[in-house]
Amino acid sequence: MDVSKKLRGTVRIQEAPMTDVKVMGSQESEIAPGVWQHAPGVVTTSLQTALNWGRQNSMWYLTFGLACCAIEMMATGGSRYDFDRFGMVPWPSPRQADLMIVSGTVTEKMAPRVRTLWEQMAEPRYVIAMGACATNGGPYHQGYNVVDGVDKVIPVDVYVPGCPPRPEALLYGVVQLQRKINVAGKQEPEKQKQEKVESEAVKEDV
Amino acid sequence: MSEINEKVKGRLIEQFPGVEVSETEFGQVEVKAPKEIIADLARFVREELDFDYLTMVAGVDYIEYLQLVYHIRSLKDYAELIIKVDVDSENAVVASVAPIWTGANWHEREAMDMFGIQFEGHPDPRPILLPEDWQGGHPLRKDFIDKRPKRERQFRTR
Amino acid sequence: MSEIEARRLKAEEVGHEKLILNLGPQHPSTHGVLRVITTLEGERITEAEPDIGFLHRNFEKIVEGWTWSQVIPLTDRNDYLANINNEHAYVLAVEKLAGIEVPERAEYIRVIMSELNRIASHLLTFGTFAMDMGAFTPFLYGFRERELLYDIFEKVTGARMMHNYVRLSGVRNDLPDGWDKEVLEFLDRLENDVIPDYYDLLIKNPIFEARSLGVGVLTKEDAIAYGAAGPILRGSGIDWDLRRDMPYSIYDRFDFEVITREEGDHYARFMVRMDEMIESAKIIRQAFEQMPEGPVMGKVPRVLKPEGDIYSAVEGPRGEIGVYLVGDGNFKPYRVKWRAPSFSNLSILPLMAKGQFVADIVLTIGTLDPIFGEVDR
Amino acid sequence: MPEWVMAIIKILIVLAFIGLNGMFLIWAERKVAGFIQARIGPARVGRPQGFFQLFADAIKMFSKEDVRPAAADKWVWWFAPVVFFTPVAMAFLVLPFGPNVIGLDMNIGLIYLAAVASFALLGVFMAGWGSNNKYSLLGAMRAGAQMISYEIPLILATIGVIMITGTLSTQGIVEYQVAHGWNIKTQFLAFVVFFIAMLAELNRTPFDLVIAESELTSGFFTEYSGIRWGMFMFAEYTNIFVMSALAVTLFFGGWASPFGLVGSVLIFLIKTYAIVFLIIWIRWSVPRVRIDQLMTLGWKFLLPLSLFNIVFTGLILLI
Repeated sequence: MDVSKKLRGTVRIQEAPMTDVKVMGSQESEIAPGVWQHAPGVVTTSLQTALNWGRQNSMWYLTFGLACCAIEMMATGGSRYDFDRFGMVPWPSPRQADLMIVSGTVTEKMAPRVRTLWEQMAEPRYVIAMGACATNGGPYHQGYNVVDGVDKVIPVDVYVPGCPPRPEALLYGVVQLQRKINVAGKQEPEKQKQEKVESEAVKEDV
Repeated sequence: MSEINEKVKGRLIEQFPGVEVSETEFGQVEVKAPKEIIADLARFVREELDFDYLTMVAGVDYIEYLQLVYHIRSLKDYAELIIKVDVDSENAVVASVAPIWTGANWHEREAMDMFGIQFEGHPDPRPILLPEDWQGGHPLRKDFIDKRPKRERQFRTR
Repeated sequence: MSEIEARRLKAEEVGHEKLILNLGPQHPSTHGVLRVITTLEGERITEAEPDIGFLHRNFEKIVEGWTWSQVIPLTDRNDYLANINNEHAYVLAVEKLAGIEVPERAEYIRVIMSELNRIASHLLTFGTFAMDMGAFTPFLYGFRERELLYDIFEKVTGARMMHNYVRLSGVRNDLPDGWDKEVLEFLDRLENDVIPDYYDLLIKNPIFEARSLGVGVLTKEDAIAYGAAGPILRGSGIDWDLRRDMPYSIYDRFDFEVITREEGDHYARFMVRMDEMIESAKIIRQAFEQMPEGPVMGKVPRVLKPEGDIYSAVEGPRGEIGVYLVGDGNFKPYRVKWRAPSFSNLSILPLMAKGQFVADIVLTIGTLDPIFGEVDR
Repeated sequence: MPEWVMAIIKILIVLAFIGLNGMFLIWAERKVAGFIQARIGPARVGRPQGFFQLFADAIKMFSKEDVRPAAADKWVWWFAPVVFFTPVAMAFLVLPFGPNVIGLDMNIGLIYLAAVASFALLGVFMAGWGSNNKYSLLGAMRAGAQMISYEIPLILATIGVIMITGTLSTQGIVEYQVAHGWNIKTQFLAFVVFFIAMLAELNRTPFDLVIAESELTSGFFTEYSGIRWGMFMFAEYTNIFVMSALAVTLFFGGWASPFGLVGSVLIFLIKTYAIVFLIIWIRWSVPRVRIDQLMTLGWKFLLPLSLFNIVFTGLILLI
């Protein structure tokens, strides 16, 4: 077989104009509301603290396994690591889930579905990109059918590296997300307002 | 085991004088057949030689031509048979073996997706692995180019 | 009529015979990303059409650009519950093609690891099948044992799941001291405590028997015609196991039984898996007894440029994992075709689902046990 | 104090009790599940044993966005949780918590309970149809079939008790048991039928086909989020409490204590939560039955059994 002049197997990516992901379903809803909008002062800060405390300690995650990482996610929910200690329960319906753990490779065929699921979730919703594939495509990023990172489809809060991440790593990611939730909505109103404007501008860009 | 291989080889040469029959170093009978007789050949090995278990249908792109590789087992005789069929790259049409081995159905659909080989007489010729809005082309061919647009990162502030 | 109006369910549609129900791709019971388009008549399924490809991540294309040994870690991720078996399948094919010798000790280590991985995989199948049936607790008990196995694997390979342990011409490193004792302890625990526990927890339950006995029957003829593999084939009464019938590696040195059951229903397939764990334990014990001392890595040519093509298969937990390799005398494989057992097994679903209840198709998917890493590759 | 003020206070007490009980049961379920499954369960918030988990869950649930599917039938969808919730709250009217602690001691208490309890089905059906979701619809259909078939043995099982005690008033039944010993001694068969039918009525494993997680995602409330879904959740758990309380009232002597102590609310609650624990225990131990097996069990076993119990009780009373 003479193949020296043949094209080898790597996939070459052709540059093309920017387009968005195809979106099935409803519009993107509002940014997670802070209570400060309605009343200023010490009451609302305490209220926000209470809200954040509730949210961070009761993150029910969607039973949504994509690939290999799903097995580690199940292991984290299992007896030894036990997600339930953090108040996290696997929940089948996206409407009632708070956290989406994208555990595995997102392909072109799956991407619109992931987007739809994310849109079906009620605010406040959080996303953890679990593993190398969900972060940036991982070992499959050369593939012609693999989305290089779930953050091309939905916004991600916490990235957990690893292929697949150990349960300890996933738990650490969850703790990081809890810290993130804990400070949400507690900034000075002006600053937050500014940020919101910025984020809307970003949204329009996207 | 080799007696069975000898027997299979004998029967095949007797029945199909044109085909190339050999035995690989791993103890499998290998048949190189022209694509016109694949349906007859398949029926013959299925019914007369008891090769009842189709494990896979693989396509290979050799640039000048495509090749289909069928690997079939005989669960009764513990024998293995490999059938190789060359298909034209541009006009890739070959008879389906799905009516003979039902399990070939999905394997042939996959080859259809990946190499663009059309199977005549296939009961359900639809794409199987590729997405509905597939960009076009047959990914496992060597000249495939990925034409997907680049995507931007999505983010939101909290 | 607006778009929303059009999406609304119609009384005519619901009241009449047919309702089209989508199971998946996100659904608690589809074991990953399977979508099944079912047509219902009341609670009965008249037609089920699996839609796959949601995890099609181009394994076969990507590896064409990688060297022969770079492919090994990626094979782990095909069937991500049977990692060592996958590595073994690929490495065996390359070794045969390139004519590489493997030291005897390495062969034994491979067999031990493969069989441990088979146990791990069947433990998960036990758990997910119970979960499909609505019992959540056995699932966690399955994971309890899997964690012990993870520890055992981790001591040898350094990884919980993706081992990258089997290498061309051997395995990466020798077994650590005292590891065999740990494995034997685990096997004793498995046989004496765990499996009887599982019987008490789930299998003896009358509801379990009512749900699985005589449901989802697959006949012998259909099993062969569809190319079903592994426990599905053996659960339908076909006495076929590559380890015994076409021995590869050193499997001809062990004495074990091939578990078969004649009924071909959910219960038979489930029990084949349960009994196979005990047979695997038998093989591991014998392997430890026979294992010689010596090196675990042989010599690999510095320039590995095999030529020709080969089909080689091993018996994984889900059945025959076949690898078809084409080498063109280059550093990289020219073509790697992965014959995944789950792919063939899943193609039986439309046949089996016809006429079942909605609740039973979930169990059917559970006993077919497809892993989408290898269905879609 | 005028009567209406008392009434409002009573209503508030009941609502507060429903809320606390619902949250407590969600926590208890997770804790018991953890115990059965060799886990710890909630442990991070509040010590000991993550007891504040119930408040975290409630806060999250109340502060979540309320999504209405675009294609849903607006008003049907809107009212379903209310229709599901109200009868459960209404049932508290006749539950005898203690010697004098009862909302209203009606002389048709049991008929009232049966009438009110069957109303919940309407809420389920509204949720199933209004969501415009096929999973929800299938769940609601199953709920219809299941609840109607199991309501009959459930009520027939209580008839034995009524025949013995000769009263329909819940307080009267308890007072009879204070005098003559618990009904479980004479009505064991009725209790078995009642308990199985109760599990089916509550949609608990092994009869949780309505919300069968592995088949229908979350059944009829798949599309609800936030506080609406919270109402379903609270109603479900309160329903468990109500049914257990009813079982205690009918068969285990209500607030009467076994060791000659003074009967009180505390004893009633202990007994009730013991039955609740039994229900949770069963939930985490057994698989789910199929719809046809469910119907077979209901119509071919429980119904004849309950009828037999009535005949048997009648014979005993005659002799």
